[in-house]
Amino acid sequence: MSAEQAAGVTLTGISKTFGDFTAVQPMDLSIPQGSFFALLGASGCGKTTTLRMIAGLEQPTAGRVMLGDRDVTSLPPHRRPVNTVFQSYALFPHLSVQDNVAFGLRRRGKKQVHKEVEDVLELVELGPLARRKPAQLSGGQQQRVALARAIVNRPEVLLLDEPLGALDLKLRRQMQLELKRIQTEVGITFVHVTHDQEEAMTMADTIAVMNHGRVEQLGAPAELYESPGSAFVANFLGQSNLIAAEISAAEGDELVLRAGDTKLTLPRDRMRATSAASGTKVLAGIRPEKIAIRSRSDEAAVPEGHNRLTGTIKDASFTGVSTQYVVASPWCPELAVFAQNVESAAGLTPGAEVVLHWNPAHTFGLDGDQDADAGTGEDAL
Amino acid sequence: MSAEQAAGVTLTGISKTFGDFTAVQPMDLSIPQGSFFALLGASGCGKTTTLRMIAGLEQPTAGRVMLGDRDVTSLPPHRRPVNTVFQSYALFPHLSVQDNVAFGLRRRGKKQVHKEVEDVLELVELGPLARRKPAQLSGGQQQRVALARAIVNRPEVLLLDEPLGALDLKLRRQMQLELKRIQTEVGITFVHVTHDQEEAMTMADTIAVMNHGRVEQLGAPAELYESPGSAFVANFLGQSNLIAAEISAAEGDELVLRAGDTKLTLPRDRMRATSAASGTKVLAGIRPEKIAIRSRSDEAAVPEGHNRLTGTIKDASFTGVSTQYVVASPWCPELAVFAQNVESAAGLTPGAEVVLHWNPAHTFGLDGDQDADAGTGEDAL
Amino acid sequence: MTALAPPPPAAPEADAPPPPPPGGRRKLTPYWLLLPAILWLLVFFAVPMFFQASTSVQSGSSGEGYELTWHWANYTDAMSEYAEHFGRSIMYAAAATLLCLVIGYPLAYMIAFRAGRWRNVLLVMVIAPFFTSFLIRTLAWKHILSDGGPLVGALDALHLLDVTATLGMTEDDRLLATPLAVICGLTYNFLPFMILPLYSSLERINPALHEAAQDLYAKPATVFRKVTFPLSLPGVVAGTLLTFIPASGDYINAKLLGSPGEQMIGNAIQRQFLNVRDYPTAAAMSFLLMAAILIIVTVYIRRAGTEELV
Amino acid sequence: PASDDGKKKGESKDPDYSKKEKELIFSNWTLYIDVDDKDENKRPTLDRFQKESGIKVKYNEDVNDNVEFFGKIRPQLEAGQSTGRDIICFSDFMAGRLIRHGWAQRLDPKNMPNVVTNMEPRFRNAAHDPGRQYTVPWAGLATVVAYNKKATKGRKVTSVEQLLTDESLKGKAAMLTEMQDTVGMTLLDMGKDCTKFTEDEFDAAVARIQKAVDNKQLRRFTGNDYVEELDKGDIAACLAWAGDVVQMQFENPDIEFVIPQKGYLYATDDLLVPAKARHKANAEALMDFYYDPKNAAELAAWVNYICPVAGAKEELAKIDKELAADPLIIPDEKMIKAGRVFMELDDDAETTYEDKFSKVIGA
Amino acid sequence: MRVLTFVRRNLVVIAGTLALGYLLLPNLVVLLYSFNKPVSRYNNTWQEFSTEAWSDPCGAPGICDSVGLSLQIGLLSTLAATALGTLAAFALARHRFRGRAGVNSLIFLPMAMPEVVMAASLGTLFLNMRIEFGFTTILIAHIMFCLSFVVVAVKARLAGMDPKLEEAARDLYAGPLQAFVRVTLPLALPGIAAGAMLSFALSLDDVIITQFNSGPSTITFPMFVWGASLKGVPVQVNVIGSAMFFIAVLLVMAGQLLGNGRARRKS
Ligand SMILES: Nc1ncnc2c1ncn2[C@@H]1O[C@H](COP(=O)(O)OP(=O)(O)OP(=O)(O)O)[C@@H](O)[C@H]1O
Ligand SMILES: Nc1ncnc2c1ncn2[C@@H]1O[C@H](COP(=O)(O)OP(=O)(O)OP(=O)(O)O)[C@@H](O)[C@H]1O
Ligand SMILES: [Mg+2]
Ligand SMILES: [Mg+2]
Repeated sequence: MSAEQAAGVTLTGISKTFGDFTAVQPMDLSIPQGSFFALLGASGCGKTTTLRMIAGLEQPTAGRVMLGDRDVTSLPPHRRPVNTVFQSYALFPHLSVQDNVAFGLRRRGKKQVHKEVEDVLELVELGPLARRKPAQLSGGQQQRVALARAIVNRPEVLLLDEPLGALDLKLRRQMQLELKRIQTEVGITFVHVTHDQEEAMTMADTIAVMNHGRVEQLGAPAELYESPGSAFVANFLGQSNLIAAEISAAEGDELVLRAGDTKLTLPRDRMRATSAASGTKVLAGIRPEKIAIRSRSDEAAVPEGHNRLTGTIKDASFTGVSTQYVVASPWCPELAVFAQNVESAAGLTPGAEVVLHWNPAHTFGLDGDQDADAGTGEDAL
Repeated sequence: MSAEQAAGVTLTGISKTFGDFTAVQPMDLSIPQGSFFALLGASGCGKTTTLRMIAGLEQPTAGRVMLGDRDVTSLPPHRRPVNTVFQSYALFPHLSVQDNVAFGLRRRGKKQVHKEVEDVLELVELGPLARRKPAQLSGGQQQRVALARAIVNRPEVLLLDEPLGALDLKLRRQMQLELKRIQTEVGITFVHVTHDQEEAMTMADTIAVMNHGRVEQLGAPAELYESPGSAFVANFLGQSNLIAAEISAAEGDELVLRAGDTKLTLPRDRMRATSAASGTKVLAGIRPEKIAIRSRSDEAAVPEGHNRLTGTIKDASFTGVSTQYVVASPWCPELAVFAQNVESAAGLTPGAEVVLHWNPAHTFGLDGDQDADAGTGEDAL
Repeated sequence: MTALAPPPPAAPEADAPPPPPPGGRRKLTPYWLLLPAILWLLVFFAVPMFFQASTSVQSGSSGEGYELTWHWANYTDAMSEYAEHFGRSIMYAAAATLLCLVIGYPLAYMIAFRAGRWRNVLLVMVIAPFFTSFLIRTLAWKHILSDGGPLVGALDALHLLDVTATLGMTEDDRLLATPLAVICGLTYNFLPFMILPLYSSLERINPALHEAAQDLYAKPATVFRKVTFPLSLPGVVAGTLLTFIPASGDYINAKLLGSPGEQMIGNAIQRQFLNVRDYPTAAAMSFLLMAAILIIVTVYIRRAGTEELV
Repeated sequence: PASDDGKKKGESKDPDYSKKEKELIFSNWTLYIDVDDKDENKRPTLDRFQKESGIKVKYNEDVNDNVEFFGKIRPQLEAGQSTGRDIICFSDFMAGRLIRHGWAQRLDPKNMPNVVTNMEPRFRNAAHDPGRQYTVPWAGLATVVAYNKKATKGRKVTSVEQLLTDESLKGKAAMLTEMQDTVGMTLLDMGKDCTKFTEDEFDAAVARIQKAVDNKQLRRFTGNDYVEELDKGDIAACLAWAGDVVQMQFENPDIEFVIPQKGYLYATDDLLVPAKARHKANAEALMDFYYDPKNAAELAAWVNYICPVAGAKEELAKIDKELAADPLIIPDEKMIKAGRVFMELDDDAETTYEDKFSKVIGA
Repeated sequence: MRVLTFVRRNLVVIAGTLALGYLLLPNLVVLLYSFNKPVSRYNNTWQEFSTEAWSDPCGAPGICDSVGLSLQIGLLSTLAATALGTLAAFALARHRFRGRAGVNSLIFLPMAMPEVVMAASLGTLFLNMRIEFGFTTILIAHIMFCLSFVVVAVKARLAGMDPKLEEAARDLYAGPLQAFVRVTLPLALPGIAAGAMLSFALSLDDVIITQFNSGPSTITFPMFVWGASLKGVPVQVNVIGSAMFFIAVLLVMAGQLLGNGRARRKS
């Protein structure tokens, strides 16, 4: 996030405590104006609480909320130029679609709201349903009413609390595109909460990954994905293979790691652990789609300089677009490999001996003290 | 589905009419014993109704239901060796986990149920929570109780009505693996209803795609995916690019199609339209991941014999594992292309002129009279 | 398209299992379930109404007995002689209903949204007074409102009694034996009938709607006016009916807390039935009261636009 | 005349099971029999009767209102069924109604020597039961004017007129819901004869009361509950029954009563045996028991109503001198002379008058 | 200033508490005077504190008989009304059938009818049929007016209940009867309990219908109070009124705590 961009929302040392439970740890966060900002994190990590503090629906225990240059910490929600799209939409069941949409405008004393309501319903493609009650709409339509109801007010910031959580997969993908389109059209700052990482990556300009009440990492989607800063981020944002290893040597721009009896190379600038001294324990990470898989018989074709591992296919599952392999190698029992289905891969069936290899530039190094399973979802159960 | 396999469930001419609305058209369906069978289809297409007729919760308007060799059409639900895992789980809120699980056993007059209940709870990894009430469990845990409650009865057939629909993405993926594992372990016939195509593909041995009360296509996941029989199946099961074209010539095993001013080649055995005569309108289909995308400047590298299209990138979105491009070409405004993120693709940004190409063997041909958007979800709104 | 051609239209074949017996046992189940309750209500609610209807057009005397003479004059007589009572009943009941709404709403709201884990305790508190007999409690009111009591003293000192007296609600610096006392008694007695339905409809409101309204620039008062109240309307309608209807027929409060000037139609019916033993007049009055209530309720429900009462 | 009686409708000889069943069911008004000071569930005279006679009495205090109670047993009486009671205590006008319908059994004087000898002569004949063939008075009732000195701020209330018109009593005066008492006292106050009045006179009296109602002079029409309010002072002055006044005076020195110059209304509560009662002889035994002056005095000392038994005064004096001297219990000559009985009404007249009166009291 | 903000923030709570006070004030007075030791028959001025009446709640003649009668009628009518009402509620909530609307309004009507009207008409029936007023007539009347309240309470509960649960039971080898006994009934129980409690309360409390339909010797507790109110209410009436209030509150709260405790122990 570059400093020259005007800040849409700035949180300074903000925290929230319920009784003796701290839902949000003191944190600073600055959301650039006009950006599509995603707050990503597991259930219960404090996303909603953060959003509610911005909306004024929750009073922060400490810290300040600024909108642009204005301190709004003590303003009640109805005095903040901020609107929210709630997860369950919270549409007023007794009002028609157009009255729902006009609600905010009317509260601000506007008399002639017809034109604006019409326009925004046009924007979300709901013009013909203006007179229906929310109960007469499908999930996707309700979602769009909730959106229209918020953006018609032209708030400085629009908060979206998992607005797509209740939709089914197909509809959800479609609404994502819609949302993105609308954001581009209206240019309002969107702060979008989700725990769907794919959603966050496709939609947001900037993602903040939250874990247990604090922001673990913040950056552009590709940046976060390619260079995660912690095991949690690596696992939560997409899938990662994290191999426990030890630094054995540093060679110029590269670090040489040892995992079992295998040597792995890691660019020094992709090493996130604090120390790079020999003997330091690290987790060597590699994304499943970066790994090429080929039959052991085909080993000769592995390019020079690639990191390589050998193993046995434990499971291969066809997902249409790609095939996902689980490979067992002696010191890493479950390596995931994604192979896009272009030509059918002969011989890569469970039980086959394979060699995995990848460009060392894609390896990333993490502090070895972490739980390699953090953020995989195993801990969420 | 090979004929030599014993049939677990056979539906013969089964149909269901509510008032004057036909929810399920007369259909025949045979589900092999011990298989993992998925019923896939959009909302309201009659999946649940079909399942309920198997369970006996709905009386078919016509037709017969056979379990193995036994006609059970007129048996009430409690007399059928079939159990259901409901979408909302339908756990008995007043009973503890173990009493929920023991419910079916007790109704069949078993006195000593402790051992069996313990075992099945072990299987679903819920041993320690046996005394809790359903309300004290998380969604994933409830789902597993529902599963345990059904399989503890060792039914001949287990019906699963979108059992994962209420779970969030991460949990859902995990439960899919779990379900698959359990099915492999217990060997019961699973009939799994879902509208998540990825779920169906990763889990099932056989998939039946339903549309408007009838089965559109039935087969193994890869078979369905690689050779969809209709636009609906092509779009509903994964994503497809369907290009309106016309047969211009037949050359040996191949058909030559003309779409605008482009020539496309299609293997004759992948042509599903009834007529292959010149001038016949067809939809030429190609999966997004099968398409290679490269910069126009790089056009020379396109392999000989590949189908090729030129266009402009309208949108590129990074999803982590892959980048999804939307390419506009003159006679096909929105072509989707998936490129796995291995090496970062320079220059493929919106606005770039590109050439798309693919191995003609991956093209499939469909009847040209269909709506090319069937099953994309646009029609579901 | 797959090869699954639809078979010929579903005509049951010879070897097909018989379709479920049309209309069999299952169709009759609801009637069996309803039978006892409906029978009970028919015999002890509908039939009595019929008897009363016939009684209302009888004539005769308590000494000689009454017989059916289609004496419609009972109605006109009752109407003309007790017009004042009817009017008073409706007015007092309406006033009490309004007061119940005003007093009960905050309490129902508090229980629904602000009570936390005290919710159930508070709900019990609302119903528990029923267990102390209604009469005991009304007698306690007599005690509280007593002329020499502290309440009268306090209100008098605040000159509030002068205000109510100018409004014609009280007399001579006293509360007992005034319209106000009767209305307050009615309000008190039927308050739980207002609170319970209000609570159940308030409780159903998703709290997120309040937040959504605040988020859309509504001040707390506007949130209430535009969201909470409209959504609680079914409860308001049910509550007002459950209060208004019994209140309009009550006689205990008027008898114990009122003066001759505050007697309601219930008092008249009770005295005609139990003391004067003029059953036809009592029956005619009952029917007139029923008719009045029916008209008022129908109009009210139309206006409130709620069909779903309970 | 005995020949007449046989013709009274519905009357027939009801079988008497007294010999076989030594029991008796007695319905009386609440607080109308002596109870032990220490244990309210013990009733000394009644207990003694049970012991002496060997008859087990089931005593019910279930009469709160003549008309209401009559209404409840009427269906059985009309149907010729037992009311489940052997003795009921009704006010004289209601007892008269039962007698007229033939729903009371004729008593046998032979079984009641005490009654025959000890009944005060002035009770021996009554308009509703000439010759006392069917009823035996339990107590005499005098309707008088009572007031709470404190509530009237020392002012004396001496007449019905004052109740109806005195400005200082506005909103603090009360009359009774019993038509006989309230209209009777008003008629007397108007100088009319309440033992024999015309419908016009009745209407005039009612109009007079109505005016007081309209002026908000009258606060309430009460049953026995005036007692509590008079005691508290919410009612400053009202029509009251003498026995209540005597009791109140024990406890509240501010309570005063006045026998209006123009006379007071006088009535009796009578015991009678309803038709189809199974234990007439047992009932007669009880009546006889309470006409023993000693027992009568004991009863009167507790209930404080007028005692109809001659010779009770002396016995009462043994218990409490003051009570024996109280004219509200043992009336003196002057008191006796001022008393009037309300006119005997037939059913239709009663309905008409009750109806008119109902409108005044607001119901 | 701060007080003002507090008041503004908590306006609802303050108003609600006042309303609750209004609702409970008479109970407080009743309780207070149950500890009085009146010198006369009239318990209307405070004399001195005494627990005499509490130690002898049956001290007033007839009072305990009437309480017993009230409880008996309350229990019986609750039992009957709950049974009949629950069945009817099941029919209405779980089945579509011809005449449903008519049945619904027949059940709703008793609630939409002033009590005197019902009381008088039922009284008329009994008079016409020459039925002796007494225990039976009271019981019949109470069952009649409690019925509707039970139906409404149970129906509301059933409406909020997932019909899938019954299907799940049938799927798990429970026949229709077993599905009802094992699943539907236990789940409907809170609604049934609420209906039962309301009807018990209404029956115990009822004056008007009872007054029109009681016999001369069936004196329920409210009728006893009615009689006593004419002559002077004994302290024991306050004792019993207060005791019933507290027993009701305690029973419900105990049930609540028990439920909570069980839930907590399980987790
Ligand atoms: N009002 C409250 N009182 C007590 N604890 C609360 C309250 N609101 C939230 N919490 C707790 O704070 C934590 C963070 O809650 P929050 O709703 O912000 O999570 P979230 O990240 O939005 O999760 P989800 O993805 O499930 O919506 C949770 O553990 C939650 O239990
Ligand atoms: N009891 C019923 N009465 C009338 N119509 C019904 C009934 N049950 C189902 N339908 C209709 O039958 C059609 C098929 O319903 P079904 O529940 O089988 O769909 P589904 O494929 O399971 O959909 P979903 O994915 O939304 O669960 C729907 O249009 C539905 O509205
Ligand atoms: Mg949240
Ligand atoms: Mg379904």
